[in-house]
Amino acid sequence: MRAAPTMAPDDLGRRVLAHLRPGRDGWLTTSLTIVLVAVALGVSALLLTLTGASPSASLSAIWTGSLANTTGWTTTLLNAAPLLLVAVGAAICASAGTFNIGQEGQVLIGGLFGAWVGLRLALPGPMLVVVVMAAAAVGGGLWAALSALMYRFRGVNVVVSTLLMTFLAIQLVTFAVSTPWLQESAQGSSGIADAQSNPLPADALLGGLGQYPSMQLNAGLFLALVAAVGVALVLSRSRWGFRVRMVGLNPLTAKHTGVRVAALGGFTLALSGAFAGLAGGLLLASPVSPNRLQAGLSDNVGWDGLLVALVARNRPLIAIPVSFGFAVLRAGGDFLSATGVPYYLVDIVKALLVLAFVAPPLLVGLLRGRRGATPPTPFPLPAVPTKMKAAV
Amino acid sequence: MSVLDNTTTILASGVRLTVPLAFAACGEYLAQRAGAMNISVEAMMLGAAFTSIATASATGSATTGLAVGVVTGLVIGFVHGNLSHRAQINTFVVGLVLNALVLGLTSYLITTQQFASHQVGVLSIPLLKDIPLIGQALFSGRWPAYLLILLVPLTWWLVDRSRWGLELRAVGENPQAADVTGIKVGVRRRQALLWCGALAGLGGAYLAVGEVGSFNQNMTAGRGYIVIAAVIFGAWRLGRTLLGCLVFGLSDAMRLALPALGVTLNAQLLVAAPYLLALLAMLLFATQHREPAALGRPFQRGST
Amino acid sequence: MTPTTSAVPILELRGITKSYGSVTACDAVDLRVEAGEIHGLLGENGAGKSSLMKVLLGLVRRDTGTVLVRGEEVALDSPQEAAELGIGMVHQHFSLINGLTVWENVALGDTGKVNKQAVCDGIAEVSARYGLPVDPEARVDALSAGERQRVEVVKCLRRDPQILILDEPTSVLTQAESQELFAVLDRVVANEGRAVILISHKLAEIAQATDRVTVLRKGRVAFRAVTSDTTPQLLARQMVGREVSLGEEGAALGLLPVQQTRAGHDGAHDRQQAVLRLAGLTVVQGGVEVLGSVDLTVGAGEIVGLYGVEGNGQSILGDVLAGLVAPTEGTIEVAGNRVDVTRPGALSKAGLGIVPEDRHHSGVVLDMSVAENLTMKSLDEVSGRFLLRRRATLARARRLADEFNIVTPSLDAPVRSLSGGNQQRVVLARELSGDTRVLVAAQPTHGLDVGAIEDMYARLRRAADEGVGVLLISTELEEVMALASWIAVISSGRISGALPVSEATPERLGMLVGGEAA
Amino acid sequence: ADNAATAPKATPGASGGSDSGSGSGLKGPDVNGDGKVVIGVLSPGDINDRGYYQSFVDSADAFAKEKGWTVVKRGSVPPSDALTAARALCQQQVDLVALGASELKTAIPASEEPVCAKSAWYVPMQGNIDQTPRIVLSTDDPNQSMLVAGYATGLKMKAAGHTKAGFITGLKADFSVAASTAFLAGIREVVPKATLTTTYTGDFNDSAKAKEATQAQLSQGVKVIYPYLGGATDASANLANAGGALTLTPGTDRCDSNSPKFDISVMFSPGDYFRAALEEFARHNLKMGTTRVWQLGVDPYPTVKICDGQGDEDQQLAEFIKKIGSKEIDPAAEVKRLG
Ligand SMILES: Nc1ncnc2c1ncn2[C@@H]1O[C@H](COP(=O)(O)OP(=O)(O)OP(=O)(O)O)[C@@H](O)[C@H]1O
Ligand SMILES: Nc1ncnc2c1ncn2[C@@H]1O[C@H](COP(=O)(O)OP(=O)(O)OP(=O)(O)O)[C@@H](O)[C@H]1O
Ligand SMILES: [Mg+2]
Ligand SMILES: [Mg+2]
Repeated sequence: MRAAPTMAPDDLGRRVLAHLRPGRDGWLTTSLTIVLVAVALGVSALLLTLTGASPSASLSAIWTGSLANTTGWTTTLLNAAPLLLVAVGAAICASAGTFNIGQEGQVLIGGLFGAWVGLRLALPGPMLVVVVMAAAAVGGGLWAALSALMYRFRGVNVVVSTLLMTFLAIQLVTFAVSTPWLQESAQGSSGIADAQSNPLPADALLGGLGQYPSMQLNAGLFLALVAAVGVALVLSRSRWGFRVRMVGLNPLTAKHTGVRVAALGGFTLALSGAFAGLAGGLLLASPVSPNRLQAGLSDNVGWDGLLVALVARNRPLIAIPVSFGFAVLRAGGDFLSATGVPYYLVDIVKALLVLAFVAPPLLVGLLRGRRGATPPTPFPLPAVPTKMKAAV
Repeated sequence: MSVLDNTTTILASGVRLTVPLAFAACGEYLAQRAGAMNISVEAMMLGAAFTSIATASATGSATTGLAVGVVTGLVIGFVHGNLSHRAQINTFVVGLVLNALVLGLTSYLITTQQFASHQVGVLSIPLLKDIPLIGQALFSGRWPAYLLILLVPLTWWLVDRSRWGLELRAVGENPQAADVTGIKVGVRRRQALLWCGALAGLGGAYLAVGEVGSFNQNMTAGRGYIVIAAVIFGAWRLGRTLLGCLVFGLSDAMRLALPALGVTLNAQLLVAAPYLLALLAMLLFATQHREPAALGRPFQRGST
Repeated sequence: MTPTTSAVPILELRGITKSYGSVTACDAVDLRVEAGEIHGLLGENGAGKSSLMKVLLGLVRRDTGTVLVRGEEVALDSPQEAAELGIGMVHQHFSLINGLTVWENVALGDTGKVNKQAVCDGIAEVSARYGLPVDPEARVDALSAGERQRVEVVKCLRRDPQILILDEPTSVLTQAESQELFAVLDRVVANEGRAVILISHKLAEIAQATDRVTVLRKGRVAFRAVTSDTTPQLLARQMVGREVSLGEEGAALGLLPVQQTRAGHDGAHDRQQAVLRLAGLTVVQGGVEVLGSVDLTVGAGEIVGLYGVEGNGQSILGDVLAGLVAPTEGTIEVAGNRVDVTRPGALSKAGLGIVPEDRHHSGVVLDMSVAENLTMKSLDEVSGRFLLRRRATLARARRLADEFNIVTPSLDAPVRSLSGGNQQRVVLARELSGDTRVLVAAQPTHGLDVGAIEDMYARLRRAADEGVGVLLISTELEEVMALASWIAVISSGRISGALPVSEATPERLGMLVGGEAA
Repeated sequence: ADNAATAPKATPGASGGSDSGSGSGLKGPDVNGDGKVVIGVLSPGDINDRGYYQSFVDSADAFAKEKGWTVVKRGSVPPSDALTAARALCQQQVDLVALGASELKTAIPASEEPVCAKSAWYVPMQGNIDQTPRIVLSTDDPNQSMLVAGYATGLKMKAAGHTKAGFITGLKADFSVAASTAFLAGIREVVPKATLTTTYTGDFNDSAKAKEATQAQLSQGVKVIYPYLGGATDASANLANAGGALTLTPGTDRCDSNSPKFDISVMFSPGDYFRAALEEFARHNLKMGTTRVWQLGVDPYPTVKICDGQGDEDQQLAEFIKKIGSKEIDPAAEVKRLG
């Protein structure tokens, strides 16, 4: 028997740090980030002032809502888990060179499958929650797999199909919750059912520690963190991950060395859908949520999760802090809008801050490019898979 | 009413629903031919819808509103172009952020103001408008709709006949090669986005000051994405793209008119029809669906 | 043809320096080109030839130095500016755009209105004047390599450039096509007083086609002379900076007449010990038979050359043997066992290694490390059931890197950062590692410099000596003659004949290439 | 408005009866005792729609202004976000959490959580909500108002000799289907052979589509159009005006409006109920754990008003309303019979 591979921790640590340590242009980037964030905050402050709100109070509301106390922390972590799951999924298929932008739909379909199973299957105790989460993952996975199949057999561009499938998913779920498929049962003769499912039975909910509003941690966060670390390890350390990366970087060479390129590429796309679906299951089965399927279940988690992955440049470990940052904005934003600031403003602030964080490395590159050096590495948009020659 | 009358009504309604899509689709088509997968059309349309009504309300002139709507689209196209084809920020990030930003801004601004209703005038063409079946649909619209007669051929000419368009197509197919030929890839893509912004802005403004006469929150309701679906449905050809818009417009018109004709149907799934049709078109006509080879890919000099 | 040395050269570069980050591609380069001459530019891979030309074309901005065109200093900030000054270039890597037609490609880079008729007329005129037939209506993706090259040249000439730059134009051309091209170039300079800068690795071409020559080494001008005053040996020495054994290796550089090769291998053609047997291999793509019933046998320890002009099915055969394309019909046997080619990686598991024609395309993963590239085919040896073992990976990579003299800053460096020659060594090392019984080398020396070619030949020979059967797919006649003991000729996707090298003459092979029996 | 008579009443359809009165007792304005009164409003819709959703915040604003209270409001809250939004409100130390419509009922569990321990809860209901001791429910029977809206429409149609009416709404959902059914039943009380065309545009805010649906109905000779919509209401009503069709309001009194012009105001707006609840709240009289049922014909709201009643239309309508109030007419049965 072979000895277990020594996972030299120092080595791993070094690599993680290498990602985090400011590089050649690090300090410039950092200072530019600070400047841009300040600008974004300045613009936001201006808008806030125009609405008659106080910028400092708003900032402190964001702080209060997201980090200042255990309730804030709980809310932030609750928001972070599904974002992280989506981002990790996006990172997997990006590593294989496929660009999935349909997470919003995959999250919803995950929720649809999870709700269906959770409401129709009478399973005892904790079995049910496992089955619900599995069904959610399968749902999201299948939805993404449709795109993979369309690419495989008809060469349909994955970006395009995942985008279109998102809108199909939204309509499908809207339809499902307003028809006998999943609409809540109306009580009595004049009781009118809303366009949502019944709440899941208590058995179908994820277990957690603590009770909101004190610190409440549930299995979702654990799941997401394990997924992030696990996927990071699998991608960088495992044979499978090695093959995935090969497919992403040069599918022909990968094929030559014996990788089933088409199958693996399609599988990673499905897998990324499965992670998004799992996020949908999480939104559905989180102990601190309505536990119903609704058309708005995904609540931009898919889009935001995709942004997390893009900002983290598709590295699962980096996605942990980034998803946390997004979660702070989501949680703080919710709180801010509860102070009377229009929620739209919160959206605007979020959008400006995303730009402020994403732009600097590229702007630095642009500045360097002006001075004649190697142009910046473009934002890591994995190649949109084109029809790969005759070879695949 | 006779079948003929009903058909006339549905056709007219379909054309009205098509026009804003068609404007924006011309723009998106051109942008995608340049390789710029622009998902901020929604932002362009919505932003323009808002500013056009705001301007019309302030100046009392719907036409001025329309013009300001076009400018709004241009500004959004300018921002998108510079962020994603100069600063090289991932174009999808930019698109998502811009869509959120504009939805947020317009939704917020509408809470601060009440706007009076304004609409541009109808221009009926004598004689032609009396042609049975299509006369009403095609020859008695709001006047800016006739701009399509100008803009569609212009877009076609720009893409297929002008030097600028030749360079655009080169940029959309193979930016590296275009670059060594001396074409400024980023510049062309940014220009394409400006054109897209202007036309999407026109579409959005037309929706507001042409069709509806007022603005309400998120009034474009995803038309930007339908426009993208139309370009895909149209296999990156202008004629088919516009056909796609017409199909989507007409199917909506049918959906909205059939209940009045006594046909009951559940409309919910039909809302998804454009996306489904676009997917089906890609699946069924896969071989003819040749997207611009560099669609959605950033260009970086020196990378291959 | 003698260069007219006028007081004012048509082009003069003074002290051009260009660095990419820490790499100095051009270091104070001076270059003088006269009207009416073909000026050869030589240098190893990465010597800075392309970079210098890109500066000249306004594609990259020089750090320092001046450019004078007809005695006047020019800025050269954009390709348009260069075009206005009459500088045109045929790029090393094709710059045609697949989705467009020939005439549209030709019209690209012009200014003013697009006038199809005028463009087509221009094409027709240039075609007629220089004997370069092209179909303006054809879509570029339907053209062969040679036709594309022709389109590139036409495109460039139609602009009526005073200075025409060709960056390795012949690397994809057959000898006959190259000759045609040189004839065109002669006409260009002789009758019309233009200047041509010709970049090539093939010394024979330089010797034949150019009037004067400049050699770059590591970004600096190492040598300049009137071509007729030099010898290929001298040029080779200047390029590499040391003595080169211009034996058979020179053949690939087009230096020497074909020699009859070493005995030893000749005739030692042991058909009993076939390690690779292709039988009835047929590939049909898009209704066209691109490979027709190919039968070929390679014995252990022998080098079989598959010679033919580009575009006759070699690429597709290479793809089949790399496992990228499944044959429509036919069988492949490696070391006596029939291989199920539909299973990914089956060929390489069976002991077939391949150095593909385009290493960037299917040979290496540019953004993975040297170590990863070296071990990607033998993951079993460097990993447990699930996880990779880094130490084993590095150890194996270290061994191969040492054995194959791979020069790399570190085993963790991405292959992208290696020079072309070293990238090729990485591929070779990986493909020869493990239990390799057959090595397929497709155009193994394409784009390599003299030193690298020398090394490649030695390694192929050594592999054969160690009992590996080598199938050398090449478009270079001299290369095949120098290395192989048997030569099979491929023409229009079929093997038109095979003969031992002792019986092979350029004439006979030429007839086979033409599809005639010899 | 003193409607205490009907106050503690079992939730229609709520199983197992209600625990009315067993709740946490009377709640006064400064529930949390921090010296100020803050009302927090969550609305699922656009709070600037000049209609249904806006009316809710408008009443809150107006009432708060009178009393010197503060209102914190958030519109367009998706049901999936209601719970979080409600929690965030509670953290702001609001004294009363008010939901703008029953779609946001997913927020109710927050009322049981410690964050919201010091807040009163006001929840409008359309069935399907269980009474808990920590919330006050407010409900009406949509059958009543829609039946009467239909009746008023019927009167107008009969006078003009019309038989075709139209109903335009967004999504096809239980509530919109029920509303159109009851509306038709009401029309048929007066014009037995009347027909109703119901069009679902797919989006309550897509004005262009609402207009096209309106246009399609007009061209089929529909003479009454009920734009049962959100942001798209005005666009549809304007076109109906131009087409000479009668129009009704979806919830608020807009008889004063000129552009668009409405002929019948159907008033079941949550704002009116809410105002009444706020008055009780101000009087320390809002009792958690109870359900306030709003009866047409008994309470001032819901009700229906014909904007310019001709002849005895107003009187006939008043009589009909009265009959419903006195239970002489059972709306549910009527809807079943005629819808
Ligand atoms: N875009 C670039 N960024 C960084 N370094 C570059 C770039 N292009 C070229 N170089 C470097 O400049 C040097 C000169 O490259 P160049 O392409 O001019 O060589 P060359 O003489 O044309 O070689 P070859 O014969 O292989 O074509 C090389 O060492 C290469 O590493
Ligand atoms: N963008 C780049 N950044 C860094 N190094 C580069 C870049 N482009 C090329 N190089 C380096 O330039 C050297 C030679 O460049 P070139 O592109 O001419 O490649 P080659 O494969 O050696 O030659 P050929 O193009 O003739 O096949 C190599 O070392 C390569 O790694
Ligand atoms: Mg070169
Ligand atoms: Mg208080």
